[in-house]
Amino acid sequence: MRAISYAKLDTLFAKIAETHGVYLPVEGKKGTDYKRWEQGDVYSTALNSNRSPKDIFFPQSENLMDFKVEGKSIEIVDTRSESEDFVIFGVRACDVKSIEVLDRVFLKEPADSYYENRRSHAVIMSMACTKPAETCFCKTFGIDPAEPMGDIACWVDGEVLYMNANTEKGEALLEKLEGITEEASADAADTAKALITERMAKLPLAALKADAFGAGKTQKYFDHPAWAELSEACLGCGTCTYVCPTCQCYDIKDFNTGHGVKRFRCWDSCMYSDFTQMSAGQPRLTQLERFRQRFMHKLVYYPENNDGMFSCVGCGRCLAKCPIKMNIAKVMKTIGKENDND
Amino acid sequence: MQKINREALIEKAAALLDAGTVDRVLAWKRGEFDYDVTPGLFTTREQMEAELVFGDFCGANMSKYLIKETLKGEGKVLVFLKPCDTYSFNQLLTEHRFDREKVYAVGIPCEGMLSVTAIKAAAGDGISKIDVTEEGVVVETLFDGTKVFGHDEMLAERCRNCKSKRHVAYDELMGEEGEVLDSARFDEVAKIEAMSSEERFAFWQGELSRCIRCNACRDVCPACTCEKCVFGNPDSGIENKAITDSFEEKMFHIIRAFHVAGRCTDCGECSRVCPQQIPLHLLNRKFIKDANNLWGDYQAGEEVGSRAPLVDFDFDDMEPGEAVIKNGGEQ
Amino acid sequence: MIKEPLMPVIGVVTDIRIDTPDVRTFRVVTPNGEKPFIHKPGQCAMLSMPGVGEAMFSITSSPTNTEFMEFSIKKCGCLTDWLHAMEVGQQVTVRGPYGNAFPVDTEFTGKDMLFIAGGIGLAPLRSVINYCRHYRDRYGRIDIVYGSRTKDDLVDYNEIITEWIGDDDVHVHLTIDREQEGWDGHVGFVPSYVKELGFSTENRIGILCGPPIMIKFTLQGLVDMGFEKSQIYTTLEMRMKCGIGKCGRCNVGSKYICKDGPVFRFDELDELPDEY
Amino acid sequence: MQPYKPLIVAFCCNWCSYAGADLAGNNRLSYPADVKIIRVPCSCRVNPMFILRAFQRGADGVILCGCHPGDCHYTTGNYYTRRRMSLLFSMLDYLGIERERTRVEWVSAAEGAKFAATMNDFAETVAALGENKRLEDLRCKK
Repeated sequence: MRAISYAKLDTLFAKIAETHGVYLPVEGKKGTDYKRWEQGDVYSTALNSNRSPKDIFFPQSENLMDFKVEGKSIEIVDTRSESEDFVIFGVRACDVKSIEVLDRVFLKEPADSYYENRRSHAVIMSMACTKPAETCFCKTFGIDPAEPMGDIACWVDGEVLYMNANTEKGEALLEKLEGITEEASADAADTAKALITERMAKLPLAALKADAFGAGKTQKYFDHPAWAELSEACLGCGTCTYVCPTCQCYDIKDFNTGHGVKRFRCWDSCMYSDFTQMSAGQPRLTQLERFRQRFMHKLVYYPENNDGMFSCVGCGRCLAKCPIKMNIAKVMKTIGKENDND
Repeated sequence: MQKINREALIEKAAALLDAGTVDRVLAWKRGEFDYDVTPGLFTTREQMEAELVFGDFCGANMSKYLIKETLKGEGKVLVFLKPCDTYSFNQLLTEHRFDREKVYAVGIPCEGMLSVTAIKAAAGDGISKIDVTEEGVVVETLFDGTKVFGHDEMLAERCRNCKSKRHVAYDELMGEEGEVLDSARFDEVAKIEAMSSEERFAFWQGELSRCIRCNACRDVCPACTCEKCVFGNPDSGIENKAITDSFEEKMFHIIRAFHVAGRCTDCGECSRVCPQQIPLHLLNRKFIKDANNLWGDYQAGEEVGSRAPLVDFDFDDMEPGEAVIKNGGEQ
Repeated sequence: MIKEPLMPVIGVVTDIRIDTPDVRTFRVVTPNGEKPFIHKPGQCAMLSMPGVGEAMFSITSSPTNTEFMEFSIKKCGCLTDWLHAMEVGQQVTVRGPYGNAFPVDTEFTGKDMLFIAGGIGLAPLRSVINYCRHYRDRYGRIDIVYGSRTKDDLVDYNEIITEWIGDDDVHVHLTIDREQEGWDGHVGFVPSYVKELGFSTENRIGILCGPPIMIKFTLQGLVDMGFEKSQIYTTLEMRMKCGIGKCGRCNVGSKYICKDGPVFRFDELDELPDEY
Repeated sequence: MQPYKPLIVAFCCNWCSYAGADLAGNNRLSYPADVKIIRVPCSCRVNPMFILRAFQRGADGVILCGCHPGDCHYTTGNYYTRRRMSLLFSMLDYLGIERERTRVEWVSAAEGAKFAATMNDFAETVAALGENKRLEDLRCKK
């Protein structure tokens, strides 16, 4: 384990920036967002960034390729370029897990080269959550915020930042930082960890369990009568899907620039009524079906394809942001309720 | 002013249900935390006693839900309307969006709703309880003890600049009727107008660039009731999708605000729901302020059937060139 | 450069056949005259015209055709309107193949085949039918029940008349919805025609494709006749954008139609939520 | 240095301004070639989206021409235009888009000279502002 004074974070970022791009959460005018570090930017300790680090690997919108159309012929222009090496600093345990959730989608054969390109150049420095919020429920999905994953895990205890490499990539980076960091004992962060564990137990959603969900529950929950009531007030906006660190649905569209065609990919939301609209019909006719799809996908369908891993990490962004305050915690409590009696 | 509490609402609703006047109730449902309240439908007293809440976080405007709700079944639906909700209610009636006969509207007084965002910004993460007492807003946190904030500072922006405590529509009123207020709601707009062109551009660029195009502002808006939105048209060029560049976010917000210009009652729901905290009401209010400035005061929803400024004209209206100067000032 | 599943290749349309008033069949090859890629019967490909759109179509030519690829496309939306208006020589982009395929070399071998199609539903079955005809000795009796609104709406009518009907032990049963001048064949809906014809269930595979209402009633008819659901296959359609099970819109239960489908057995479909 | 040559989009109503532009041409009155005229049935047909779309596609200035108030072929169309554009242009100004980039002018079929003069003046004003940077779509730039 390595240590550096918290006051010297700037030195740390400057050192990493010599060889890598550095992204970190920075406090903006309204809330925190990830941005590329420049001299003078201050790392924000805010728990949840407005938008999750998913943006960095799977941006809101990205160009896939260009076309030049002339008469009857078409030319395809590959616009991809190799990503730089970069470090994301301060990723919370839940968000680290969310990247694993995305990996299982995008890196599964056939791999998405756009995502893979950025993913393979990234070093993730995670940050333990000393002060979780009332909306946090990562424990529900087996995530321990005291032991965040990622290439390098970090803890803050008082004035010191401790760093521990979890992977070879992380070790390589820590080695590079040896000049500005000091050796610390393996148990140096234990006080911080203990505090986190103690605090996690106090959270209002600490008792929320995901046991009722998982692979093989499709038939059980699909026709559950509670979906109607839960989805009743849903506006059909895309807030939950866009702030969600694991939602990965996208659309591919063409934009005619007047001198060529750009094919781009952008986030899309299963909550939108035109998501599945075809000229031949619409398989998800009402908001009930769209609402159900989102939660069934996170809690049942995804685990079925991914060894039981849920596609929710309990970051709590949707709890905080939903305009009508309907969210996955309420869904799990309502739909999974009967299971308590089993 | 007499404070209306949840028990009073439940009594009223239960009485109306028992009398057969209505067969369902549109109100606010308890959430996980003190501040997360979901609009919901109730049909029995038991349900209401278990889940209905009414407090400082019941900001959601129920008017728009009436469109969907009145299409279901024959019976009447009971809706509780705060003063600002009644304007939306009238505006929807003006546009024939629902059948008035199927609604029983009960006006309830409102002393302003609190902003969760403001409280979270002030108190930090880990809020376990929020109470409003005579001292102010008392926030209990998980790790930092109890904090007290002034009630007015924690009010939602739209409530701090409340335009009216008077109900413009109801079948029955609970509590006392309030007055139309002399609100300072256009002050912020005037402040932006006073900036230089560069500053205004920088201000809005900074605000709008945060937009993620979740469409929550549109979907919650009681004036946005088109069956098929222009943003749902793939040929519009700005379909319901994540934003691709800074032009699209401007285009979306200008068009969204323009489409409700003259119909927007300034209920402030758009700003309340914006996950990125973009002050969208400043766009809507600009249109309201300009229209008032050019063609005389008009409050959408004040009365059913009134003619909005954009579907009306005068032979001697001002020319657009002059209007821009009148609205924006000499540069 | 790294391979990218979303990156298409250029295809040239070398022939456009007008099948019915709203269905045309497009022949596509690469610019140097080859078949764009190898596929299996039942698989799909993404066709696109940059600036107009991209959509998934089933490949209607048989894999045994090594020279070109064919797509029978019904005019029903923005992209298909454009495709119907284009001329020979036009380039389009094509990527694929996507999805699973009919198990022609495993479950189907040695079986009697019963193909039931309605309208444009013949398009995805044509590749299987022609595959079976090509390897005729691997399969038993072949029955094809095909119906459409009118005689003019029968897709591939020429091929049916000139090639399929004459084949050894291939029995084609055509039907149209309403009486029509110049039609002396069967008149009636597909589900009732299938019942009328009556098929033994023994050692037979049924493949169904057509409008949802036809599928519903035909399936019921076949089950009434004693068919097991595991004997009957169909192919589904959903809105698709990526073709590789990532973009999320063709998700039904834990399956993605573009990747795990489009070919499903009805007993598999029973496992899925009814949302397709 | 060459003065900046702006791209101007002019929406012209079919009955007055388009004919006015024709007359300007017939009378050999010159106005900048970078003025692209789009004919619309009535100035009232111009949806705010049209104006934004013009800027998106690279216009540096957008001008809307219609019949003089009172002379609308459809009686009242341009009165509505007047109100709409007052609000829209004020909003663009509010968002920090230079107000000189937008204009409404009434040009009758007989006013060929006014059409040419208006276009010359507008093009000059927009040229002084330079390229439209505040309401541009980078993807459309060459």
